[in-house]
Amino acid sequence: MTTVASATSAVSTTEIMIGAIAEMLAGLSHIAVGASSPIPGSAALLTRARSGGRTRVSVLGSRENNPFTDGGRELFDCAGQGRIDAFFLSGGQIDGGANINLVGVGDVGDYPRAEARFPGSFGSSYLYFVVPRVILFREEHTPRTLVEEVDFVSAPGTSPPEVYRPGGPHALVTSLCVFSFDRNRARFTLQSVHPGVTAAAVRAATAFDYDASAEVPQTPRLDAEGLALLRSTVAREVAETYPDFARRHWGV
Amino acid sequence: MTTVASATSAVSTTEIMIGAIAEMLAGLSHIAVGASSPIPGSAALLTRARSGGRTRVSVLGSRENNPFTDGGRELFDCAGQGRIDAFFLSGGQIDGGANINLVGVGDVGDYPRAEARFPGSFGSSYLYFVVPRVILFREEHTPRTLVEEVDFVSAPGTSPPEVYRPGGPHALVTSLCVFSFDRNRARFTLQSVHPGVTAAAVRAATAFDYDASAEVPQTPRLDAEGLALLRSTVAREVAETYPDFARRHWGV
Amino acid sequence: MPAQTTEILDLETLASRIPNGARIALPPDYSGCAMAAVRALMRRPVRDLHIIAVPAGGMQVDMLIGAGSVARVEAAAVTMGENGLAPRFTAALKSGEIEMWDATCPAIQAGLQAAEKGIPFMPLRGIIGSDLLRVRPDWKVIDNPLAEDGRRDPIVILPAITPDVTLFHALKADRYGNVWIGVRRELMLMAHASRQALVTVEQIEDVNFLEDPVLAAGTIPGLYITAIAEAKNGAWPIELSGAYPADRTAQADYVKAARTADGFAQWAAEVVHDRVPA
Amino acid sequence: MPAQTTEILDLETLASRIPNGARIALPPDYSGCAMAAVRALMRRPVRDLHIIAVPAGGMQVDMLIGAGSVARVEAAAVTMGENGLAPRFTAALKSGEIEMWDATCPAIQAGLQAAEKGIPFMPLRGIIGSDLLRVRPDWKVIDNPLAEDGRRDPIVILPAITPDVTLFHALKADRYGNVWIGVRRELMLMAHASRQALVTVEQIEDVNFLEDPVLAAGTIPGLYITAIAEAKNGAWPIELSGAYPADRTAQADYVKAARTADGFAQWAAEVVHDRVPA
Repeated sequence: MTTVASATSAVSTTEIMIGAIAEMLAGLSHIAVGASSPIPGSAALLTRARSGGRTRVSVLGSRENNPFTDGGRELFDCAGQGRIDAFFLSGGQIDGGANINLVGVGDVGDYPRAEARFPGSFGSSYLYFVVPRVILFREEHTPRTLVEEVDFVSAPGTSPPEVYRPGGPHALVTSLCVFSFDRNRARFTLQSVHPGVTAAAVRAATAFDYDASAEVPQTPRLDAEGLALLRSTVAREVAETYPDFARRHWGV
Repeated sequence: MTTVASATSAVSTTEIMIGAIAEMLAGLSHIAVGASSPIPGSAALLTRARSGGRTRVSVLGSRENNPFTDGGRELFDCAGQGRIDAFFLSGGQIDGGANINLVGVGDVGDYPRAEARFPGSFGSSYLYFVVPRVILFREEHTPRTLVEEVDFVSAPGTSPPEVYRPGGPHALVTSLCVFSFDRNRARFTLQSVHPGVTAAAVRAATAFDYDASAEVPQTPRLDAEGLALLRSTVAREVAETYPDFARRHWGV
Repeated sequence: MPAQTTEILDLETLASRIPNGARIALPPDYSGCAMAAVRALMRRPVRDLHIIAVPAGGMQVDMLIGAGSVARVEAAAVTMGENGLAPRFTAALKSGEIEMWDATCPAIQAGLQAAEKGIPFMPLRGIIGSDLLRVRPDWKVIDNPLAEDGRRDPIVILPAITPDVTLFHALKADRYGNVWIGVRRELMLMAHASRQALVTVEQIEDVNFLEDPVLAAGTIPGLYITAIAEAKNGAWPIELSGAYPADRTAQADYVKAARTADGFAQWAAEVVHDRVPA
Repeated sequence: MPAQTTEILDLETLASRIPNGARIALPPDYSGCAMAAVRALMRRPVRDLHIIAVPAGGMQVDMLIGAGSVARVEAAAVTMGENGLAPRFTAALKSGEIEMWDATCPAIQAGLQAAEKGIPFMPLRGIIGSDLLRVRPDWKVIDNPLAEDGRRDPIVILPAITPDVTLFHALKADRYGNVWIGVRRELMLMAHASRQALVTVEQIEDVNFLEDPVLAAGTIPGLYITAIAEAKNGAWPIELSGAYPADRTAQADYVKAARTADGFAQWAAEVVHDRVPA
C-alpha cells in the first residue's frame, strides 16, 4: 500500500491491536517502548496524541522520541526509579504463567546449545519486575508461541512475596485476542477476541490453559476520531522510528 | 610581593616543601590534587613540566587542569580504577600511625558535638585506601597538629591484611621536615629536615613518636633549573587555580 | 510533540514547593547553587531541613543553618573554602543544635547512584577503620559474597540516598524543562536520584535542547525536572561557570558577619530580607 | 600543557593491539561500531575473543563469530535487528562451538559500573526466578544486608566486568585523545571500566575539546583512551549518528550470505579481505 489509508478504510488487525493496547495506556504519565516494537510504539504515540502533552513516550532507537542523555543504562535506571509506568515485552515463547522466553527452544540442561536460538533476554529479566504495567504482545498466536511451559525463563510472570516486585504483566495482546493477567492467581483470562475471531479459535491456538467467561466480548475498535488521529498525525510520528512499518500500514 | 621572584632569590620554605613533594612524584603517570592544595598542586605542576608531557595532573576546581567530564564522582571512580598514582591529604590532626582527623577535636563519644570542628573528611576515607602514593602535608608542625593519637579517625593510616588496600600513606611533609612512612611497621621515620631546622626542633614540635637516625640529612633544594621552572612557567600555571597563592609567592 | 510535564514557576513559588522537613540535596559551591532560591527559603523561613550536601556544603548550607532552617546535615564536609571554616555550621556543632551525619565524598555519590539505579545499597571500598563507621550506624561492613576461595574480604555497604528534592541553579533551561548543565554531571545524578528536582536558571529559552546533539550531551531531560524558575544572577554570590565569577567580597563579608549569631542576623536582615539582587 | 598519553596510530596497528584471548567490550549497533577495525581483526584473524556486548550484539559480533575469532559471548542478546536473527551466532549456538554467557541489559551495565567504581560487585533488582541465574553461576542471590526488621529481601549481586579492551568508533577525537561521543554515554562507561580503550574516528582535530564547555560535556577525556586511529566511514555499514545512515543493502546482503558457513566465507573474501572501503 503506498497511499495514505483513509479514515474509512477497513480497520486492520494491526490497528485493532494498537487500539487495544492504547486503551490500556490511557492516563499514564510515562510509557517506554523498545527498539523493535512498532505496534506498541504506535499505541504509545496515539496515547500521547490524545493526552494533550501529559503523557511522555520514550522510544528506544528513536531520535525524536528518545529523551535519554545518560547512555544505555538510563532506561533501566529510570524504570528502577519508578518513573516508567508501562513497557512492552514479547517472547519467542510465552506460557500460561506469563513466563517469557527470549533465549531459545530446547532443554535448559543443554544450554547454551539450543534447537532454536532466539536473540536473548534483552532487558526483560529486569524490566518485568520494576515497570508496573508490562503489556505482553505477540502477533503470532499459535501453540508454538503460546506454550504450556516455556523452555527457558528469561523473566518469570510472578514472584514469591519476599521478592521486590512493583512491576509485572498486565495483559497479553496477540493477533487473535486480548488476555488480562491476574498476578495473584498467576493466570490469564480471555478478555476479548478481535473481530472475526471466535473464542474456540483462540482456545485451539493456545497451548496454555486460561479462564474465559461463556460470552467473550469483541475487542473494541478505535472510534472514528482515534482512527483518524492514528492514520494521520500518529502515523507520521511512527514513521520517524519505524519507517517500513508506517509505510506498510498507512502509506506514509 | 608583586614582582616576579628571580631565580636568585632565597629559596622559601614553601619552595622547599614543593621541591620535596615534587621529588616523590617524579615518573608518575597521573597525579590528582584537591581543590585547596596549592603546595602539592605546585609540586604536581612542576613534575608535569619536567616530564615532557608524560605526567598528567588533574586539579580539582581548576578549569585548565581538570580533565573530568563525568561529575563529582569521576575523581573517586578514577582512583578506584587504579588510574591515579598520587594524591595529597592533610589533617586537622595527624598521628604517628598516619591516622588523619578532618572532623574535629574532642571525645568521639560526644560526637557530633566537638570542642573544635573541622570541615569534614572529604574524600579522605576513601582515597587513602585506593591511591598508591598518598602524600600527607601540613604546614603547621606543632604538637597540636601532629598528635599522639587523633581524636577522630577520618581515615586510618594502615589496615589489617584482609582489608582491600592498594593505597596508603607514603610520606608527611611539613614546614619543618619530611617524614617517610613504613606501612608494615605503621611508623614514621624522620627523613630530612628543612634548611635551618634541627632534628631536636622537630622532636620538640611533634607529639607522636617516630624513628630517626643519628644524622638526619637536610631536605634537598630544587636545583637551579627546577627553581627557575617553578618560578616562571609553573608559577603561571599555578596562578590559574590558586591566584592568591601564586601572587603571594611569585608575584604572578 | 514532546510532553510538557515540567512546571514553569516564579522564584518564590518554586521555593514554596520545598516543604518543612524535606530531605534536600544541594550541590557544591562549584556546581551551581540556587542562592536566590535559598534566600527565598530563609525568608519563609523553611524549617527542619535534612540537607544532603553533594558531597560537601558551603555558603548555602551555612546560611540555612544560621536561619534556623536545618535539623540535620549529611555531608563529607562543610567549608567556606578559601574563606575558612563555615561559621554557623561550626557554631551549631559546638552548641549541638543540629544533627550531623558525617560522610565521605564518594559515599554520598554512591548512595545517590544506588537511588538512581533503584537498588537498596551500594558497596564502596575504603572507610573500614574510619570512625565514620562508628557515627554512621546506617553504614554496614559485610563480607564480599563473591570473594574467591572463601577468602575474607570485608567491604562497606551504604544505603541508597533518595532525596525528596534537589535544588540547584544552572545557566539555562528550555521550555520543555530540559536543563543544560555541561560537565556538571553531579547535578544529573542528583536529579535522577531525587523524587523532585527544582531548578532555577539564568534564562528559559524557547527551543528544545534535546534536538541539538551537542547541547543534548550536557542536558538533564525535563523528565526529571519538576519545575523551573528564572532567577537572574541566581547563584550570586557564588560563581556560575560560563556566566559570572564568585563575588569574593560578598562571601568574605558573610564569613566575617556570621562569626556571631547577632552578626548573622544583621547580615540576613540586610542581604536576605531586603537587598535581593534582581 | 595537557599530557599527551594517547597514542595516534593507523588502523591496522590499532587493531593489532588487541591480543588473542582478549575480553573485549563492543557497543551496540546504534552507538558507534568500529567496523573497519573489526574487519582488520578478521583479516589477522584474531582468536579466542571473549566478547562483552554492551549490552547487545549485532553485525560486528556475528562477523567475528563467522571468522572463528570468538570463544565466548557475554550479551543480553545478539540480533540483526530488523534483518532478523544473527546467522553465524545462531549457527554457532546450534553447533556448540562458542560459549554463551546470557545476560540482561542492565546486568551488563551494572557490571561495568562496578568496574568503573572499583567495587567488586553491584546489586540489581529483578532477575530472581529467571533461568539466567541457572546459567550464570557467577551471579549470586543474597539477602539484602540492610533490609529492615530482619525482613527477607533477596537481591541479585553481579561481579564487576572489567574488559581488557573497549573498541568503538566515533565522529571525532582531538590530538590529545579526547573523544567526542555526545549522548552515547555507554561508550564512556565502557572506557572507564576497561583497562584499555581503542577508538577509531572519522577525523582527528588539532584542538582540545575540553577547552570548549559545550563539547566537553560529551567528551571522554584522553586519560581513558589508549590509542586512536582515523578510519573514514569507519562504522560502515552500520550507521554513525551525525555522519551517515546504515547501509541497509549491505546489511541485508550480509544476513543473506551468512546463512551458511560457505556463504559467509564468500562474503568475507569479498568484503573483508578485498573490498575495504577507504
